[in-house]
Amino acid sequence: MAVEPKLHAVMAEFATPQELIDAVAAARAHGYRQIDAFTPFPIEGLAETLGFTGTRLPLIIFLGGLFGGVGGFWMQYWCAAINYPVNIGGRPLNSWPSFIPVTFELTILSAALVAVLGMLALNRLPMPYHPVFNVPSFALASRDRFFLLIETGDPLFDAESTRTFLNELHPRQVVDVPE
Amino acid sequence: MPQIFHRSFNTISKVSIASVVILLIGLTGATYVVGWSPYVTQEQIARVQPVPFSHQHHVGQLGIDCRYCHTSVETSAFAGMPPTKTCMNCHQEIWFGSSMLEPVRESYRKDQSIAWERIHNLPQFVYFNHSIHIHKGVGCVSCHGRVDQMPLTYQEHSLLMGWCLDCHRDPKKHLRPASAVFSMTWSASAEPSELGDRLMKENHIRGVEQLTSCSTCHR
Amino acid sequence: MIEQGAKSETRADTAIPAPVGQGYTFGSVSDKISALVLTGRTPRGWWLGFLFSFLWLMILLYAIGYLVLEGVGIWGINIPVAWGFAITNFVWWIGIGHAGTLISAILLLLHQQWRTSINRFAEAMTLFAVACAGLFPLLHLGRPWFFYWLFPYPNTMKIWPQFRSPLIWDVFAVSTYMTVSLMFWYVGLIPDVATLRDRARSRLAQITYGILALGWRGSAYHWHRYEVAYLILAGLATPLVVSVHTVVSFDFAVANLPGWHSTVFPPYFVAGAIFSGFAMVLTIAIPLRAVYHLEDFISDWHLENMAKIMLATGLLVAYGYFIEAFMAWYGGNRFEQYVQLNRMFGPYAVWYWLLIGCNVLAPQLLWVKRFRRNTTLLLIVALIVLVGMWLERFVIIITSLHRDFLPSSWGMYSPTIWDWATLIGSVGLFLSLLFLFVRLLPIISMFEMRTLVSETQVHEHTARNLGEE
Amino acid sequence: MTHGDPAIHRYSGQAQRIALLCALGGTLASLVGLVWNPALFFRAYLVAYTFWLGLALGCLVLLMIQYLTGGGWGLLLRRVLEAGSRTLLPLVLLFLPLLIGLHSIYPWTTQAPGDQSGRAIYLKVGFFLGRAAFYFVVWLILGYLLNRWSTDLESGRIPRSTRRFRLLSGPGLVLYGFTITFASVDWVMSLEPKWVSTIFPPLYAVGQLLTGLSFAVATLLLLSRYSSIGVNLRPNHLRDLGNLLLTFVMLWAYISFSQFLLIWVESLPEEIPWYLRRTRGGWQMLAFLLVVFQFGLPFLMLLSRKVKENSPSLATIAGLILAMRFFDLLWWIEPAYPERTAWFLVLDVSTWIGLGGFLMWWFLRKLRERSLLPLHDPYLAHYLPEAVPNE
Repeated sequence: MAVEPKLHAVMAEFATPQELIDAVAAARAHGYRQIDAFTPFPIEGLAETLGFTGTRLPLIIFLGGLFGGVGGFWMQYWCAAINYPVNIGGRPLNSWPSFIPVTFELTILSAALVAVLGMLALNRLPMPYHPVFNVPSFALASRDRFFLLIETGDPLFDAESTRTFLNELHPRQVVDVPE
Repeated sequence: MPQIFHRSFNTISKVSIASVVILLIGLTGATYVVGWSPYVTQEQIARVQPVPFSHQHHVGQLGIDCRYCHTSVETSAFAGMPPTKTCMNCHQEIWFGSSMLEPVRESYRKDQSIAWERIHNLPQFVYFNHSIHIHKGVGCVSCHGRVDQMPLTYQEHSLLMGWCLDCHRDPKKHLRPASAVFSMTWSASAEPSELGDRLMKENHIRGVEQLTSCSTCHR
Repeated sequence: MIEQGAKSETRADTAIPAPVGQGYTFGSVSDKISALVLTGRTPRGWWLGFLFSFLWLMILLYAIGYLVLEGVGIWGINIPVAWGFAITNFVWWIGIGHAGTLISAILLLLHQQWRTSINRFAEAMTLFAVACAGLFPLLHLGRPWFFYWLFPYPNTMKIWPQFRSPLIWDVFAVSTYMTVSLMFWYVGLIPDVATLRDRARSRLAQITYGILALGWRGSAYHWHRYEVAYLILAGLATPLVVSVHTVVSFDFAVANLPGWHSTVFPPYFVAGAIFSGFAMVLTIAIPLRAVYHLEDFISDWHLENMAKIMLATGLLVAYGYFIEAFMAWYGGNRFEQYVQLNRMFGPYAVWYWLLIGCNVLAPQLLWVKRFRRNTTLLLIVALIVLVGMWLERFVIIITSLHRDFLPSSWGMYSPTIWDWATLIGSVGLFLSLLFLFVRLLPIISMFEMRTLVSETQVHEHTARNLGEE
Repeated sequence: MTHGDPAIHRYSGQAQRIALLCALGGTLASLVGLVWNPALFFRAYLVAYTFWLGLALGCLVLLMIQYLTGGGWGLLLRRVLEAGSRTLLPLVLLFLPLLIGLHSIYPWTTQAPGDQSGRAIYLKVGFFLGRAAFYFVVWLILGYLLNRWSTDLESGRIPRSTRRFRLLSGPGLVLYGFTITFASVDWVMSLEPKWVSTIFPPLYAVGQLLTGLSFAVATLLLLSRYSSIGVNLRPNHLRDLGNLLLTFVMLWAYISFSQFLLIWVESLPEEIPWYLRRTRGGWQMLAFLLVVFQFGLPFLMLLSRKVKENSPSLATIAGLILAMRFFDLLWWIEPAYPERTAWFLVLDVSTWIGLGGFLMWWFLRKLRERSLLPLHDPYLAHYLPEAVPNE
């Protein structure tokens, strides 16, 4: 390539989860903030080590379920008791025990939809293109390698010193991630 | 690993998700527009008849009462189509030479009914009775519209079940005194507002629950 | 200390087996499972099996085509038995579709790590079984193309579905179950599809799996939200599973019919569903692990656990049969008593006793550990249970309907060739989908296997350190 | 043998004194009731007895379940469950007052059903007593063996394996299911002899499980507050216990609602009176409270991870459920009797406290006999490695 591509981040590759956890802790201690870690399976506590303070997802899902439940019951009540009251076998128009099953199903449906779509949205997925995929060895991030990434946007970022810092963590290798 | 997708695919993926959503909403909307449109319901579309009979002329200009032709409307489920004899009552005297009326004369000669194109057609599973509506005070115009202004007859309303229910759920607004049932021009706005309530009581009109019970119309 | 503790255990059965075979690494787990999909060569056995299933699927399509042309009159149903094979098959399939989400969700919440080996294909099985199940009530409608009338939407008739009817509850329960199961399965697949994307060599595979993976890159932030969502989804799916067969049982129990209106139906149907669901998981797992040599992932211990669950739920089902008969006798409702006696000794008695043999007697073999460890026997028991659970629904439906309150309205039911064709065809649909799944997607969750490997390694590591001290 | 730290002895000694005081006070009040209105007393006694028997049997069943499923929660709760199951022995003797009051409790003892139903054969005093004897023999054998083996395991008389426990627990659960079915019909369902519900025995059994579980959880958390139970309760332990409670609360609600819905929808003359009696004349208030405090509130609270991981709040929820179990049984039993005097509630509660005080005194005595964790269980190292004693 004629033009040197712009740098997105610098990335270090590790062989074991423990090395990565230690490296993340070291990077945090060093003062880096715009960092990310990539692992082939979820590692308990890693996000917290990165400085992730927790997700609003449970609250959003709860609200989704609440909406589904209240909305579901109201829909049935409105249909059966307000909009078109039909006498079926002498049962009350507001047959609330009979409305429970559908209310329940809609609570679950709504909460589950919010859970999945909310998770994807908060993760900004789908994102088929991402700079990290430019790194050839990143294909192993979904197999058995663990990556620590420090973005150029970080206030402390300096291509040279950050590379040196990462090299001191004894990774398998340190690579540049082009935009 | 080389990138599998070009940078632009991030945008493309978002746009395609959004367009699927918009498309689904659009399709639903389109289904509604088509489903309620005259294309499906046939409302407001005048139909070609063997003889271009004009209600506007006969009712509006000449002032013939509905019952002159639709004789059984007060006593039976069907309003009844007039036999050719009814036409000939007048048309053997006037316009007897008109070529337009030749099918009428031919029908009379051959003793064969005219094959009118039916306008108001309800499904077989609906039990509709004209006489009960007339006697409870529902005017012809409520369902058939201003036939006195129709050169060629068309269906004024959709005749969808929802349209029937509009009235069955709140019949009060559509009631008129017995004297005005066959009037094309009577208007409730000139009457006292409690007329509906009075007619409901006088005509013994049952509650909404019975008027909207399934078996009232589907027997 | 732990080493000593392990030695002091005199009996082998007190040790908890590892959920994954010894000596695996993150890499080898991923390689072995993804190789089943990414290999260029399709095994001949797969083709044979798929063609066979596909033929049966064609039978289904033919039967449906004829049904749409002619109407439900081609089936054996009539008054008084208006619910014949279609509803039997529906309840049978939806019951089978319960194990997948149960394994995934409930066992996830209970930290049962052995689920990891079987949850993926059990979930897939659920989806395909629910697809088969959903077919039958639709076909039974008579005019299936008007199925959307069952949903509440502003329509030209200005009327709404009858929310007091369990048949409408069914619509909501089954469609919710289908949607949630599909999402649960897909969410579980995302990281694995990303692995396939990264390991695929052909451009087509890269693009296909790449689209499905949504650009998953395994960021720790993503994993965090992913796990939260996955756990909550499991928490939501658990009561959902129970509710679905409960609602199916309401289809019967809400009807004022002797033999149907019984308050024990909800839990008893749920137990039956799990019973048949695990039977189906075993029926698939045993040949699958033999063909693909997955003994390290699906060990005898996994099979034994499933056998135990089958035994437990089988006992609950037996309890259901018993309590119905007992209460009929105790309660003294003459109609109830008659239906019970008619089931046992009436014209369909053969089927009743056959179902008792299949569902009550056969699973009792599983009390014995030696039998639980015998895969051939386990497969046979599972197949017997599948037949038995189909018979159960058949007997419940037919015997309660064929004797009306008035003897003048009594009748008999006999299925036609079209009934059989639809049943067999639905099996074809199920198997075809399953074969496609086995060929195209990872049948075992790779990222969860990696987690297990990680835990095993940590465990071995600490054990070694402690031993050295 | 020394068990735990001395604090447990000090506090449980105090608790025992309180229990004895409760026993005395409650019994005195109940005796006044017995003299004043024997029929009312016997009904109150049935309510109290049903509750405390449910606690003992719930503990017994959970004991068997935890042997079969494994898991850390089983090891944590085991001693409490064992001691709880050992209250079965005094409960056998405490069954006798019911026999004295049989005629004022069960209407079928005075007027036979007299129809073609099985009831006419089933509900006979002699048969009833024979069945009761059978149930108690089965339960006592199960409780005895599980407790006996547990001490044997501790003292090393039997191999360090839970094999025999598991071999007994499987068939033991089947036997429990079988006996509790008839016991629930005999003792509670037959109060209204014409009423039949096939889900009632499972509902009764789930109620017992919920009683046993909420009692065990509350007790364990109280114990851990005042003394060392041999292991520090970590958030994941508390979460497991909370989720278990949540599961059983939901199970109870599910089965209760299923029965209600199916009977309500059908509205059959032989079924619906059971609910009609329990939803008017003030009973609807109790029904409402049951829905809110035995399901709604605990359910919502237990959804939250924070609540589950907080020991005091979890203990409070467990205690609330336990108390509501009593009112649930009250709601089942009392409305069966049409005539009622205003003081029945006082008598119900005092009998409940009197009987409970004595049984809790017994329970605490039994609890002190063993270490609070099963230290010789072979799974301890797997589930609670930090609790393994340094030898």
